[in-house]
Amino acid sequence: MIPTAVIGIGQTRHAAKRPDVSMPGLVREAALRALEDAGLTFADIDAVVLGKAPDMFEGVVQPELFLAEALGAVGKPMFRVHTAGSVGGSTAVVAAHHVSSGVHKRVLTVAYEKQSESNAMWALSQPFPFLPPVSAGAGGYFAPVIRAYIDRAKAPDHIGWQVAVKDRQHGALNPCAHLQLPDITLEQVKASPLLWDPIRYLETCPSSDGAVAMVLSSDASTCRNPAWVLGTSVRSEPLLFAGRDEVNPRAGQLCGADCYAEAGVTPDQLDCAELYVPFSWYEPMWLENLGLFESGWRAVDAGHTKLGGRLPINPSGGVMCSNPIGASGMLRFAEAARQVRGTADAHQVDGARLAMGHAYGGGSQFFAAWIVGSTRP
Amino acid sequence: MDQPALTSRFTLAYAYKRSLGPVIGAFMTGLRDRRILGARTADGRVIVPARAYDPASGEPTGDLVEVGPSGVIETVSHVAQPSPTDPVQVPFAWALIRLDGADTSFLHVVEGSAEALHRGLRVTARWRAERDGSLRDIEAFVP
Amino acid sequence: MSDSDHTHETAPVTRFKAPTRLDYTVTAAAVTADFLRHILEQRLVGRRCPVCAKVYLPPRGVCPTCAVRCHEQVEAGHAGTIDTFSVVRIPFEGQVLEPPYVCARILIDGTDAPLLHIVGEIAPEEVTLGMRVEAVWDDRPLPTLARVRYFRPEGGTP
Amino acid sequence: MRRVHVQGVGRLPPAVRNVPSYATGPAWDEPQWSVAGPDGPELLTPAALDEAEMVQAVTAAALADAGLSRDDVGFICSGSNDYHQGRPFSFVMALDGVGCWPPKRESHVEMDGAFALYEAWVRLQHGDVDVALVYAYGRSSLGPTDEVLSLQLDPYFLAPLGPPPIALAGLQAQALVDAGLATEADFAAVVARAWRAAADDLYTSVSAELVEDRMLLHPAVASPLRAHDQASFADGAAAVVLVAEGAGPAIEGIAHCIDPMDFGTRDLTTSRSARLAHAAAGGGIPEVAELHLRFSPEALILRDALGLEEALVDPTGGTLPSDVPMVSGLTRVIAATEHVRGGAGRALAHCTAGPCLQQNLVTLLVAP
Repeated sequence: MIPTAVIGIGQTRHAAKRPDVSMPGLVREAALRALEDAGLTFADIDAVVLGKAPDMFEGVVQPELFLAEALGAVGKPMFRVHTAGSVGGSTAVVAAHHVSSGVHKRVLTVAYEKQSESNAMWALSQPFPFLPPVSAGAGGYFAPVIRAYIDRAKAPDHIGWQVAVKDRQHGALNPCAHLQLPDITLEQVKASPLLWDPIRYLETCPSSDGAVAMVLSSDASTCRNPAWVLGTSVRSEPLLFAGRDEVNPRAGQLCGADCYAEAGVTPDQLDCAELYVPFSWYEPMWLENLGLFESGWRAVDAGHTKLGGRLPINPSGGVMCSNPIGASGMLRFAEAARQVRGTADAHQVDGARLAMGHAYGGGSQFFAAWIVGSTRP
Repeated sequence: MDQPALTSRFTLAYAYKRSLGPVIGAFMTGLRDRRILGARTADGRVIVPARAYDPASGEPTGDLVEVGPSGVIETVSHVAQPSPTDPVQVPFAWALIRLDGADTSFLHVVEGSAEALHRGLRVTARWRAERDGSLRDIEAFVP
Repeated sequence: MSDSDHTHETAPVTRFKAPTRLDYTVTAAAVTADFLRHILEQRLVGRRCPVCAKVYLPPRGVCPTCAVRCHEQVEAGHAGTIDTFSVVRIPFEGQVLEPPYVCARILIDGTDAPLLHIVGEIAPEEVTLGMRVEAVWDDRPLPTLARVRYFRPEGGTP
Repeated sequence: MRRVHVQGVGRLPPAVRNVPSYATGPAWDEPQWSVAGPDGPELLTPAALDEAEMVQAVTAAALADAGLSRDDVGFICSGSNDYHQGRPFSFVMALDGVGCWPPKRESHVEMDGAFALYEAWVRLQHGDVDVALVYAYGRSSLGPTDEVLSLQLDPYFLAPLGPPPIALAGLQAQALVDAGLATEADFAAVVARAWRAAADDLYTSVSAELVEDRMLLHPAVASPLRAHDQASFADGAAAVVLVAEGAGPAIEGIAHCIDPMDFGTRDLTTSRSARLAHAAAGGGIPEVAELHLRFSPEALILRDALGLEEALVDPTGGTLPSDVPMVSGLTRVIAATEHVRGGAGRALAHCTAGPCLQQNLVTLLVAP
C-alpha cells in the first residue's frame, strides 16, 4: 500500500437551507476550499470521487454526471458512491484506496446533500406497493433500538441529554456548524418534546444543506501538516435477520477492529474521534460497539467524551449540529483529519496525533471508518 | 404461476425547489427580462448558458455577457410528433444553436417542419409573454 | 420578440420549482404474492431457510444470512412478543396514522425475526418490553400487511 | 499493479420489453429465468423474482463458476440505481441476496455494475483482500426508463426543457451525418446486425429480426433516428468474481473518463472520454469488443474512439436488442470474458453512462 495523506480539506457553512447557492455552487464551495488548502487547482487532480445519499433527495438521477463540470472532472475519472448514511465515510475510503493502490496520485473527494431541495422525510417514507408500510419515520426506526440499549445497559435517561448538550457546546466552537446553541442546558433538552419516545427533539440531528471535500495524495511534500491515512475499513450486514443485534451490530465491531488492525493501533491510543451520532444515544452505543469504552454511558456520564476529557468525541459538534446526510460521514472523516493536522481551530483537541472518523448507514448495517495520524506510516 | 400476479401502480412525484445561486440566478433573471447571458472564461471564450465555472476546466468564469437572441443552427434533430411534455406542440426540432456572440452552442427547440430547418439557418428567440425565470421563458426559436 | 409583455417582476430570480413525476407499475414477486394471498385469508405464513432453519415473516425470497432461496412455507401464530418499540409522537409528511401511536418490533410466535407493526388498544405509557400481543384483523380485504390493523395486548384490553 | 483475473461469471438473461413494433420473426415467449429451486432448476418469469432473488441467482452462479464459496469473498461491491427500482435505498434489500453474513467488507455505487467492478479492482490493488464479488441488477419493466434517464440532465439548463434520450442521441447522430461520417443506412446496418447476432446468441432471449432494407421506411422519431435505433430496455442481473493471481482471463487495464454534460462545449461526432479511458486502460487493438450502446450511432463513434477498425464488434448482439439499466456494462465484461475463455487473445468491454456517451469505462481482458 502506498502511504496516503489528506493534504487539503474544505467544507461549506452548513444550514437548514442554503438558498444562496445551486448544487454546483454548494459542492464547489467545499471543493475550492479543499484545493486552496492543498495549494492546488483542479488541473492538479487525477480523479474525482463523489458521495451522496439517495438521488431522490434532490431529484437528479446520478448527479455526478452533471456535476463533473463544476468539479473540474472533465477528461478525468468521475466516480460515485452511495452506501446510505455511511456514504460520506465509504466515499472517503474509496478515494483513499484510489491513491493507496497506486492507481492515482491525487484525488479530490467530495460529498454533499442539498436537503432543502426536497423533504428528506418525504423521500424516505414513500409507501412502496406490497412492502410493509414505513409508518414510523427515520427516528421511529432507531427509537426502538435506543430503548433496547437503555434497557440492556441500565442507562439513566440523562445520558442522552448530556450528549445533546455536549455536542452543541462543541458545535458552538465550530463556525461551520449548522445548529448554534451555545447556551443549551440539560433542562432544555429534558423539557423538549418527545418525538419518537424515548427520543426528544433536542436529542435529534437537524436536516442540513452542506458539502465537504478533501484532497488525498501520495505526495505530501507540499503540505506542512498532512494527515496520514493509517487505516481504513468498511463492513456491512443485512438489514434484518434472525438474532440480529442492532444495539451492538457485529458489522460495526468488525469495522472498528479492521481499522485498528490496519492502522496498527489500539483504541486507547486515539486522541479523539468523530463518530456518526444522529441521535444522542448513539454516542454511548458506538463507544461500546467500537470498543472505545466498556460502558459507553458511564464514559459519557464521567465527562470523558467532552473536549478536555479522556477521549473527546465529536469536537466539531458532529451530526447533532450539522446533518447534510450524504456529507455527514465525510465530515466525520475530515474533522478527524483536521484534528491531527492541528487545524481544528477553536475545537482543536490539544496535541491530537491520532484520530478516528466513523460513519454508519441504513438500519445500523453499513459502517465505514478511518484512522488518521500526524506521522507518516 | 397459476394465480394472477398482484400488480399495483405507484407514483413518485415531487416539486423540487432549485435554488440558483448568483450566476445561474443571473442567467434566469436575464431570461425573464428577455436577455440571454453568457459568461466569459479565463481564456476569453463566451459560454452559454452562463455558469460560474468553465465546463472544460472547472476554473471560475468572469464577466457576464449578453448574447443572441439570434443565432445559427449548428445541429438539428426534428420531431414530427411532439409528446405532451415537449416545450411546443407543433412540429419542431431539438437544436444546438450558436447564438451571436457565443463560443458554445445552446440547446433549445426550433419551430418548423423538417424541410424548413437545417444546419446554418438563422433563428431568433420568441419570448413567452408570461416569464418567470426559466428556460421555458423562451417559447421556441423561430427562423 | 413578443409584443405583449405581462412580466412586471424586477426582483432577481433566485429559485424555481422543478416538478417531477414518474409512474411505476409494480408486480409483487412470487414470495410476496403468496404472503399477501395468505394475509387475505387472515393467515400469517412465513418461509423457512433450508440451511439455518430460521423462519421469516414476512417471508423472504432469500435467507439474508445464508443466501439460499427459501421455499418451505410455515404457518405462524397470530400473537407474539414485543421485542422493542417506540412511541411516535410527531406528525410528518407521508404519515398514515394519527400520533401518538406505538410502533413495535414484534416477534410473532413460530418466527425468528421481528415484524414492525403498530400496537393499539392500549395507552402508549402502558406498553412494555416483552409484552404479549395479538393481531387484530381489519374487516377490509386488504392485500397488504395493513390487513392486520394492529396488534393489541393478548386477550384484549384488561 | 496486482494482476486481477475474472474467475467466475453469472447472469440472468435479459428480459426484453420494448421491441420496435415492426420487428419481425417468431413471436417470443415472455422470457423465463432459470434459478435454483428446491428440486433443481426452476423456471420463473422476471416479475416473479424480487431483487434479492435476482442477486442470489447471479452471485451463486458466479461463485460456482469460480469454484469459490461465499466464505472466500473478501470484498463485495454492487451497482444499481434507486430510480430504476422506484425507491430509495433499493440496494439495501438487494444485499440480502448475497448473504452478507458474517459482516463483509462491502460497498455500493449508484452506477453501472461495471463501475462496481472498477471499485473492486481498485480494492484488490489496495492489497488487503484477494477475492471480490461484484454484482448489479436493474429493472426497466417497473417504470419509465426514458424519463428516469432524462432526470440525469442538468437540472437548471437541460431538464426543464425535457429532451428525451432519443432527442439528444438524434443531435449526436445528425452531427455525424453533417460531418459526413455516417448515413442513416449505416445506423440501420448496425441495428440489423445486432439483432441478427442476438438471435444467434444462446444467452439473449430475443429472436426478433429487423430487416435492413425496410427499416428506413419507418418515420424518424427524432431525426435521423428511428425507434429501432434506440436500445430495447430489459430487466436483468449479473455477477463477476475477481481474484488476484488467478487463472481466468486477466484484466490488462481498466479505466474510465467523463466528458462535460453540456452539449454546447462538446464535439458530438467523437467521444474524447472513451478515447482517454481506452488509452488509460492501456490502449491497443482488441480482437473482439463488446460495446454498451444505447443508440446505433454510438457504435460508429466508439469504433473510431476505441480503435476497433480491425476488431470483431458485438458478436453477441450487444445491448441494442437488450439494455439492462445498471447491468449492461457488467454484462459486457462477462461477454468479453467469455470471448477470452473461448480463445480470443484480447477483448475489450465498454460501459457508458450519461447522455450521448458522456461517461465511458473500458476494460481490457487478455488470456491469462
